Amino acid sequence: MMYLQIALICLGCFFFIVGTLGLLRFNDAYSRIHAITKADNLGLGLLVLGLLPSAVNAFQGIKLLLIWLLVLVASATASYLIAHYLKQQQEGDV
Amino acid sequence: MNLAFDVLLGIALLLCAAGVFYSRDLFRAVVMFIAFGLLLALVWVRLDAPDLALAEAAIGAGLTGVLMIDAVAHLSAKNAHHQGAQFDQTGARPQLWSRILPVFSAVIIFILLLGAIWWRPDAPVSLPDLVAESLPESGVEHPITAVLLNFRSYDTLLEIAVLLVAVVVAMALKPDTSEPEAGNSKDPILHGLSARLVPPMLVVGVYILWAGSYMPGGAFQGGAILAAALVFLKLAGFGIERLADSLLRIGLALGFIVFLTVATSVMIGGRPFLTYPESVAGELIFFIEAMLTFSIGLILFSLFSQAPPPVAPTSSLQGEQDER
Amino acid sequence: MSANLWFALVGAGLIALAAFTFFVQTHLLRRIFAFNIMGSGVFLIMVGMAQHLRQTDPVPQALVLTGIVVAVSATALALLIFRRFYALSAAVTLTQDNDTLGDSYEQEPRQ
Amino acid sequence: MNLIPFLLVIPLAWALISLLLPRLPIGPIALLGMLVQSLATALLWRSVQLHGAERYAIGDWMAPLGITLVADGLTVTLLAITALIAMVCAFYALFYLRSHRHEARYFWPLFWFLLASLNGIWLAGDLFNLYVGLELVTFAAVGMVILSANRQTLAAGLRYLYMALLGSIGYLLGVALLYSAYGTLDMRQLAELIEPNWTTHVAMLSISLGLLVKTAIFPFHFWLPPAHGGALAPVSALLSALVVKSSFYILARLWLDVGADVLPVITAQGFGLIGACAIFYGGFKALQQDEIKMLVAYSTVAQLGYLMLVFPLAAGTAPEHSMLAWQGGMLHVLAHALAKSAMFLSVGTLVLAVGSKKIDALAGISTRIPLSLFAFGLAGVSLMGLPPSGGFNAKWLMLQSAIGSGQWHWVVVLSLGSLLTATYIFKVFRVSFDQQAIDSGKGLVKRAPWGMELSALFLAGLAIALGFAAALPVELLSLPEVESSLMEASQ
Repeated sequence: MMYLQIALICLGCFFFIVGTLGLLRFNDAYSRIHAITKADNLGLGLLVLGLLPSAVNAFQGIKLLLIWLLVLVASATASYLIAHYLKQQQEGDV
Repeated sequence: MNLAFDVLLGIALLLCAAGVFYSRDLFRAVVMFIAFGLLLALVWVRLDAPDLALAEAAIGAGLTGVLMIDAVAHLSAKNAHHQGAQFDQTGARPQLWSRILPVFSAVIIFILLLGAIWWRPDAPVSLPDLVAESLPESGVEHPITAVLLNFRSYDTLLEIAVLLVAVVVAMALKPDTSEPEAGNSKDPILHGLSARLVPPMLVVGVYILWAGSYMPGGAFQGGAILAAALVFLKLAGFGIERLADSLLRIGLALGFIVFLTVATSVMIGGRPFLTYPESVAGELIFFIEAMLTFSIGLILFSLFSQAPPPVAPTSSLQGEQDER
Repeated sequence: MSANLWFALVGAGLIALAAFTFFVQTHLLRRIFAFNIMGSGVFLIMVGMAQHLRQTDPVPQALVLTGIVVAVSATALALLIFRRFYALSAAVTLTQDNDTLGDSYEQEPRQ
Repeated sequence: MNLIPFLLVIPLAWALISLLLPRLPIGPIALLGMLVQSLATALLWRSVQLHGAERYAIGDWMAPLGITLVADGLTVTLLAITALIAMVCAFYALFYLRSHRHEARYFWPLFWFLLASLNGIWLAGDLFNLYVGLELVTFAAVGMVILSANRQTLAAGLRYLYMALLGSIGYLLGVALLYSAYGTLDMRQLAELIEPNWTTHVAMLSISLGLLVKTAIFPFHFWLPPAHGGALAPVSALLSALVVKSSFYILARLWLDVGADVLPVITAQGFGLIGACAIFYGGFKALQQDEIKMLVAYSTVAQLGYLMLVFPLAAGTAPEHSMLAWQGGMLHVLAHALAKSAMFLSVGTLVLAVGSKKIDALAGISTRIPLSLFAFGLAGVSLMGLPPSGGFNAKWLMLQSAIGSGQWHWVVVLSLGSLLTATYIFKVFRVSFDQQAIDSGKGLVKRAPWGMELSALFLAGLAIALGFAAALPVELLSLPEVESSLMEASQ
C-alpha cells in the first residue's frame, strides 16, 4: 500500500513539473493554459489519491476530495476566462 | 529536512518580494504579490500560527490582491508599464547620493535588525503563561480569540473603528454622480459558477467564525471570506453593490454598535469597561463575533466596491471637481 | 537556529528590501507594495522573535492579526485616494519626491 | 463610576450617530456632544487634581495581560486642551461648513473618530494599543485632509498617508523588538525592566524615527505644509494643534518616562539638533511663503522644533533643570496648540473674507476685518514668546533650564527662533496695515460670520491667558502617581 502511495505521489509531482515546464517553455498563451490546467489537475488528483489512504477518518478523506473538486472547478473557470479574454482581444485587433 | 524546507521557503519569500518590486510591469508585480501572500501563509503555518495563515491567505493575498489588480486595471498602458528603479518620468538627476543613500540605509537597517534579533535578551515576563492561566475565565478555549476579544478587546474595538474610518473616507471620496456602472460583463460561466460557489463559501465563513471559540478561526477570517464571496458576486455581475445606502450604513456599523453597546452596558452593573460577566462571557463573545463577522465582511467588500469607477484620467485641470 | 529565528531574519531582509524600494521607487502603487511587504516583515519579526526559545505565543499572533486587518484597510485607503488622484491628474507619482515637495505643491496652478 | 472610559465612549457614540443619521442636524448635535465631553473631562481633571493619578484596567484584566489606561496630570491636561480646542473648532465648523455642504456630511464622523483616537492616545498605557490609536488618528486625519477632493488636497493627503504609514511601521517594528526582549507591552512594567542593550537601542531608534516622521520634525517635515495648508480651516486647526502632538507625546513619554535610563546623552543632543534645524528651516520657509495658510503651516514645522529641545534639556541634567524643561516643553505643547488653532481659524476667516489665499490679498484689511486680524496677532504674540502669554512662559521655563544646566547653545537657538517667528508674523501685519491700500479702498471684503471671528479670538485670548494661569497645568504635571482603589482592590 505504502509503495503504491509513494508511486502515486511521485507521479503527481512529475505532472506538476511537466505542467510548470510547459508554462515556462510554451510561447503562446493558449498552449500555456492547456499545459498548466491539464497537467496540474491530473497531478493534484494523483496527489490526493496518494494521500487518501493516510486519511485518519472518512471526514478527512472527503475534505481531500473536496479540495481537488474545488481546484478543478476554479481552474476550469479561470482558464476559460483567460482564454475568453484573449480571444476577445485578438478579435478586437483584427 | 524541515530546516531545509524553511530555508527554501524564506529564500522564496525574499525572491518573491524582489519580484514584486522589480518586475517589468505592474500586473506582473501584483501576481508576484499574491504569490508572496500565499508563501507567507505557508510561513505562518510553519510558525505554528494557523490563524495568521488563514488571515494572510484570505486578507493579505486574496483581498489585497483583488484591490491591487482592480487598481492596476484602471491605469493606462503607459503608466502600468512604468519601469521599476527609475527616478521619474522626467528621468532627471541620477545624482550619486540618490543612488548610494538608499543602498546605504537599507544595509544599515538590515545590520541593525540583524544585531537586534541576534543579541536578543531573554524576556523576563512570559505572557503566554499568563494567557494560559486566565484562559478558563475568558469564556473561550482558543487563546488567540481570548486575547483578541477578551484580554485585549479594547484593541479590537479600536481596530473596527479603523476599518469604519476607512469606509467613511471611501464614501467621502465617492463622486456624487451615481450613474449605474454600465455593462458588468455577465459571463454565463462565471455567473453560473459564482451562483453555485457562493453558498458553500458562506457556509465556510460561518463555520470559521463558529470554530473560532475553540480552534483557529474567528471573526476576522470569517469576515474576510464573507467579503471574498461578495466581491466574487460583484465581479460575476450580480448588482449587489446597489444596496440601499441607509441599510448598508447600518450593516457596516452593526458590529461596532453591538461591541460598543455591550462594552458600555456592563458599566451599569459597576464593572469596568469591556468586562464580560463570567457566566455568559462565551455567549457574549460569540454574539459580538457574529456581528463583527457580518460587518467586517461588508466593510472589506465596500472598500473594494466604493472605489471610484474607471474614469479616463484628465490631464487638464478642467476635470477638477473644485466647484463643490 | 530555530525556524522561528530564521523567519525573523527573513523578516529583517524583507524590511531592508522594502525600505530600499521605498527610497528609489516613485510609483505610488509600488510604494503601496513596499509598505505591505515591510509590514509583513515586521509581523514575521514580531511572531518569530517572540516564539524563539519559548512556546507558541498567542499574544503576538493576535497582535499580528490586528496588524493584518489594519494593513489591508490602509492599502484600501491608499488605493482609493490614489485612484481619485489619478483620475484627476493622470499622474502615478507625486512630483519631486524629496524635501522640496512643499514648493512644487504651491507651483501647481489653481483657480 | 469611573469617568475614564466615557472619554472614549462619548466620541465613538457620537461618531456613530453622525455616520448613521446624516439627516439629523449633526452640527448642533456635535456641539452638544462636545459639551458632554468637556464636562466629563472637567470632572476627570478635578478628580485627578484632588486624588492623584488613576489607572484603569480595561475588562478587569491587569497589565501585562490586559490593557491599562492611565490618567495622570499630563494626561488630563492634554485631555482638557483637546476638549477645549475641539469644542471651539466644532463651533467654528458650524459656520464654516455652511459653504461646504458635501464635506460637512463626512466631516463630523471623522471629527469624532479623531477625537476618540486622540483621547485614546493620551490615556494609553500600552504600546500596541498606542499603535492602533496612531493608525486611527492617521486615517481620520488623512480623511479630513482630503475632504474637498481636489487635486492638491489629494496629493497632500497621499503624501501624508504614505509618510504616516511608514512612521507607523517604524513604530510597530520597535514595539515588536521590545516585546520580544521584555515580554510585555505595558509601559509601566517596561519602565522597570528596560535596560540598555542592542535590541533596546534598535527598538527605540526605530520607534523614534517612526514618531519623528509622524510628528513632522525636520527633515521629515515635508508632508506637513501641503496637508495642513491645504485642508479646510477647522481641519488645519485640529491637525496642527493636536494631531502632530499625539506622536510627540508618545515619543516624550517613551523616552522620558519609560526609557529615561537608556537615553544616551548624544541621542538627546541629536534630537535637540534636529529641533534647532526645524526651528530655523521652518522659520525661513515660512518667511518665503506667499500664501497665508502655507506660512502658518511652516510656522508649525518651526514650532515643533522647540518641542525637540526638551530632550537635551531634560535628559542627563540635574533633576530641577530636567523638571523645568519637562514643564516648559509641555506648556509649549499647550500654548502652541491654542495659538496655532487660533491662527488657523482666524486665517480661515480671512481667506474666506478676501476670497484669496495670497498674503498680498490681505493688503489693507486691518480696518475691514479687525477682529480676526487681532486674533491672529494675539496668537502671534504667543508664538513669538512675548510676555504675557503661554508661549512666553514655556520658553522662559526652557531658557531657565538651559541656563541652569549650562547648555548655552540652546539659549541661542531659543532666542534666535523667537526673532525669526517675529519676522514672519510681522510680514503679515506689514501687508494688512498697508496705509496706501487702506486709503485706496482696496481690500473690500465679504462679511465673516460672527461665530468664526469669535472662536478664533477666544482661542487666541486663551493662549495669552495661559501666560497668567500657567501655574495650573504646571502644578498638575508634577503630581505624584497614586494607584486607584480599583487597582489595589483586585491585586
